[in-house]
Amino acid sequence: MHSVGISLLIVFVVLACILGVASGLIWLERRLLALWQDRYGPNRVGPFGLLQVLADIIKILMKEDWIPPFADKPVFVIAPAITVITTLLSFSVIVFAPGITVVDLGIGVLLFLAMSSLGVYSLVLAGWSSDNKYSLLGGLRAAAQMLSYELFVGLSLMGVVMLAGSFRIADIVEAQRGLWFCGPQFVGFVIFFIAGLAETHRLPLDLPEADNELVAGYHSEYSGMKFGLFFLGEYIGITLISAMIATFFFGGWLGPVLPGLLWFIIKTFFFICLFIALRAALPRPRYDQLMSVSWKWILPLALLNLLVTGAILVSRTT
Amino acid sequence: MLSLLWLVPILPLVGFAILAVTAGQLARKAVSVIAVGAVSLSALIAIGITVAYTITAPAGTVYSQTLWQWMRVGNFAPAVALHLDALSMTMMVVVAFVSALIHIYSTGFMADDTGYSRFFAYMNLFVGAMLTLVLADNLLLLYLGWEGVGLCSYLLIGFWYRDPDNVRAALKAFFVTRIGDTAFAIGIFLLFTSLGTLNIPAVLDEISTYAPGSTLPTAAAALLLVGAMAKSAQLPLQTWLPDAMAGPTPVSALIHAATMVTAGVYLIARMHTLFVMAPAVLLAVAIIGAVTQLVASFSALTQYDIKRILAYSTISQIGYMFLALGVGAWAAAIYHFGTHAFFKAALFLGAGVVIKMLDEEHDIFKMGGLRHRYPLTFWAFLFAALTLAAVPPLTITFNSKDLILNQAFLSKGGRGLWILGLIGTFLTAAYTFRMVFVVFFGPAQSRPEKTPARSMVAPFVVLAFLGAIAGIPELLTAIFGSQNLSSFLRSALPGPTRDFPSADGPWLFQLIYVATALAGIAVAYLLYERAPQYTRSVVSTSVGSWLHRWWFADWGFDWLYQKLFVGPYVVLARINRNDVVDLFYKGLALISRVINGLLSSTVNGNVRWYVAAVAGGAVIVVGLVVIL
Amino acid sequence: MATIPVETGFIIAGLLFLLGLIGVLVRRNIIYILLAIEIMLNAAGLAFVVAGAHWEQPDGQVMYFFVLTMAAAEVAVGLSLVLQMYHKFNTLDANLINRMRG
Amino acid sequence: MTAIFYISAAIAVVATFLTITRVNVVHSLLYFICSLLATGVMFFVLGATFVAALVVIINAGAIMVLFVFVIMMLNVGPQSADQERARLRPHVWIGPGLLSLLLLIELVYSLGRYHTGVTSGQTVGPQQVGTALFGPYLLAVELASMLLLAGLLGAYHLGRGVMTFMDRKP
Repeated sequence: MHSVGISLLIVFVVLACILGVASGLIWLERRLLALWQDRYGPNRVGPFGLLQVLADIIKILMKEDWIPPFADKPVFVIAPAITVITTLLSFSVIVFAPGITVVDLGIGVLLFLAMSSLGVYSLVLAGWSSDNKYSLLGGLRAAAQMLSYELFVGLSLMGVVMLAGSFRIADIVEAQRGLWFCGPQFVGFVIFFIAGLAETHRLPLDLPEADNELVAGYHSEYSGMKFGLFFLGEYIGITLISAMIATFFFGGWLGPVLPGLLWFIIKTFFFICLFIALRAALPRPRYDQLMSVSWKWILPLALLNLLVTGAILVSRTT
Repeated sequence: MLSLLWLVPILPLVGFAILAVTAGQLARKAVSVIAVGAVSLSALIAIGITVAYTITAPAGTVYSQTLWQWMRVGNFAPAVALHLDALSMTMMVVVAFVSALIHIYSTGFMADDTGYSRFFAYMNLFVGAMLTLVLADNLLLLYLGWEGVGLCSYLLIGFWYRDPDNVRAALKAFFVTRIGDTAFAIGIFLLFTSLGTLNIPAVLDEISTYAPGSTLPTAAAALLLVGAMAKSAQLPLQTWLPDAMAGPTPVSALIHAATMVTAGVYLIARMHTLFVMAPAVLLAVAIIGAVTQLVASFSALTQYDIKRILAYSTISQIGYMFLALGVGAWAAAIYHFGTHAFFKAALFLGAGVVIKMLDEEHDIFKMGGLRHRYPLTFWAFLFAALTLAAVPPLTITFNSKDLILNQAFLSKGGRGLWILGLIGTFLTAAYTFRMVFVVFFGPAQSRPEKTPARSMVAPFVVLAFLGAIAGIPELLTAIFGSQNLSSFLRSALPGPTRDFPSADGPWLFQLIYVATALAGIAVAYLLYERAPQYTRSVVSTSVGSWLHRWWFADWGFDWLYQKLFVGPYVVLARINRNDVVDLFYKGLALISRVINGLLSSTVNGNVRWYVAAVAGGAVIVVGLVVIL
Repeated sequence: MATIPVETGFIIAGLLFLLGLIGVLVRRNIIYILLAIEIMLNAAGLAFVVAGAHWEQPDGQVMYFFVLTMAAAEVAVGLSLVLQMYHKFNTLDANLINRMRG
Repeated sequence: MTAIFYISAAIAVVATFLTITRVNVVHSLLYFICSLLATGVMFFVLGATFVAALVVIINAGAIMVLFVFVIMMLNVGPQSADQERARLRPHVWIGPGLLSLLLLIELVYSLGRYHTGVTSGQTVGPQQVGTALFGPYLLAVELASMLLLAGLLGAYHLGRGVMTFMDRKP
């Protein structure tokens, strides 16, 4: 009973933190973008505009929950929930610090992959159920893009799994005690980063929504809290990918002097900021470029990385 | 030199292969060079072999050359082997030489024909097959050559296949000879099953251990005789040969006069031991020969197509050869074959020249007076005709036929045959000179402009000359009793059974024959040159016209066969059109069609139907598993 | 982890399989047929995994892995065919494209 | 944990049943995905963790997305649902239902005669599966890769014409 109590406690704390972080990110992103773009950003509501988030949440919750009459209602409703659910579920396997985790699963990495692959449905179904050609196009793009890049998420992680010899996330972090995997798996890291960008459909790889081409892509018809869920899902996704990068390639909680949890948070925030910086810095590629890069460059590169890693491992063990 | 023997049949076959593969793509000159070259080379080698053979005869007078083993089925292992003895050598050299000359002639005769290359391909194939037949060491290889020449005969009779009549003639030749071929094949099977070998010397050795007149030799000889009869156009299977004149004239000369039709004679001569073991069959051979020559002579007397006259003449002369074989004068038969090959080929070639010059005119009564226009042709033709009529002063071949008659007279109970032969001699002279007088004498019916090509006249003259002098060796015997063809052939064939009791005998008989022949010529002169009105008056009487029509229509054989075989066959076929046996197969077809319908209705392209079938099957199978 | 009777696992697999079979038999839309085939494949895989779990051996999972491979290949080709079919016949009804008559 | 197995089994069966009865293709697909997830849970409970993850990643996450993708490409709209509804009259269920019922009865009957035992409940992890795959099943893995290659080429070849056709469409 005791352990169940602790688990429950962890679950709720993690949930609260993540939701808080995700909503905080809205403010952070806007402020950072403003900084990089040499303007102010939100600064009216509360100190440094910190309460802007609250105001936004109130606005979103108060909005009429409108469902277009031509939409496929049940699917339309489910779609935004999926993205939040899957990303949140992925957090369940993350080890924030030794012992601080929802569930220490033997197939932690696989669960993360499974959830990220299920996340596609959110976009695809949203695009389909809206019964709107822009949404449909956004959904189609999302399906193709995420199906492709999901593969590289998995492939790039396999090198890490090979080095660690386990799918358990705690083991993977422990295996980086001497050397972070961003060294030996640098290629894997780069691929994972790009693929993560695509998986969270963040700028510059936000082609499923691409405002100036597809209005707002798959969520054109969404408003109110349903839109809010997509919004939230996106920020949770950023946090998840950042946390995963920190865990898989940068030693997770490992670090000198400071406590593990703090190290983890620092690393995660660094990557979150990197994500936001990318949004500020890079233009959006064309859709066909995105796809051809994925199959013609990243896939061979990921396979080569796997092959070399495997060869080195084999040569070392024999 | 003898070791080059294999080249003799192979060279024409190589020529055929080249011509067949190039399929008319070669220039005419190239075709001529290949075809004539192959056969001429073959003939030269054959002559060389003959010389080598006569100078130093191989041990046992037989030279055999095994090329390869044909096949091996159980203990049956026929070899592709060549057998050279006096008999096959005589045949080989005559065939090769005549073939070469006729090939040369054909380059002129066929010069404008569209099927030039095809013609020479067939001709080369024929020569190859004929030489295979002649040189074969076992009956199977002989049969291969036998069928090969039959095929070529068919192809060449129907060479101008655009005319349905030619095709019909070709088919007739094919079908009629097929009867004989079938009998021949059965004979071969019989010999093989009884003796276990098809090697000819071995067969003959085996067969000589049987009692004369016992069943096996008689049956085998009879079957072989049927084959020979069909091939050599002997009564009653002679009907195809006159129609076979539909082919080009060189074909008639080569295949249907000089070589292929004498294959029957050759077969009987080659298997002579077998026939000696079957006296009844041998007697039949003699009678068939005698009757055939007489019947064919009468028919020849009435024809007006120059080639048909020659065709009947061929039948008749082969009849003489059969007569000779029948009375045991083997050497005489082969001797007559040799001279006949020369003079008959010459006559055909001469006829070909005339036909060609008169624009495909075959009717002798539309010719006439040609001796002034074509003197060389006339003289050569006259020589050949005299040879055929067996008149001594100008030609020396007379005694090839006379030998036969002598032997017939001497054989037991052969007086009747002798008389028939003598009548034949008279008729031969009559119809031959009827042709000569009508074609070359009398008033000219037309004024032909063309002159024959040298390549056509030269072989013709050579052949006529050879025909005329072919009797020299035999004449020398008669005068000096020295080495000659008959005794040469005796190394392969048994000699005459009897001889004249006194030395004066031959001369007396010689006189009778010459007188008969001269009488024939005189009658022909009288009736066709001097007083044609007598002919007309004879023919205009009812008996005369009836006989004329009867003989003209080949003694009604075609009519008889039409009524006897073709008609009933057609009627039977019509009755049996929906025949009883077919009902069974139709039923089978119906059942399979119904099953097919059922099955194909299951394969309807409907996926769900298939799945349902699979599921149903699963229910049944699992059910069975559960129950059992 | 749960211990359940192997027969129960098989019966569940069988139920799923039969539902898939009914789907194939009843539906005429070719996408449904492909979907139902997926159901059947998955059910067969379940039976393998149950058996593997009984013997505590990886072989059941290995078989499921192969079933999955096959399903992936089948779906790739099958869906391409569906696209072609829609392109050519402008219908998804499997009954209307039975041109392959015997 | 046993209860979880039975609950997910029930979910799987119900979801599968709904899969084959719905008239809207996407709804059917969603039910099937649900069924797959339930199967994944069953696998997990049975101790087959690797396959449990595979079901979700590949079957639910990739193969089914392909289905959705194709449905979206074909733009199967509401009229298709009406068509389906028209086709699914009650009588079409009778034959297949009976057939399947028969099979089920046979299956239950034949299974009822044996008592093989229970599942062990032991986890057979990815490592063991991987060792088996690249040990005794190496040839089969190679063949599977060949099969995938064939599928890839086939899909590429078949899809090419359609894609150009789609491009031409205004």
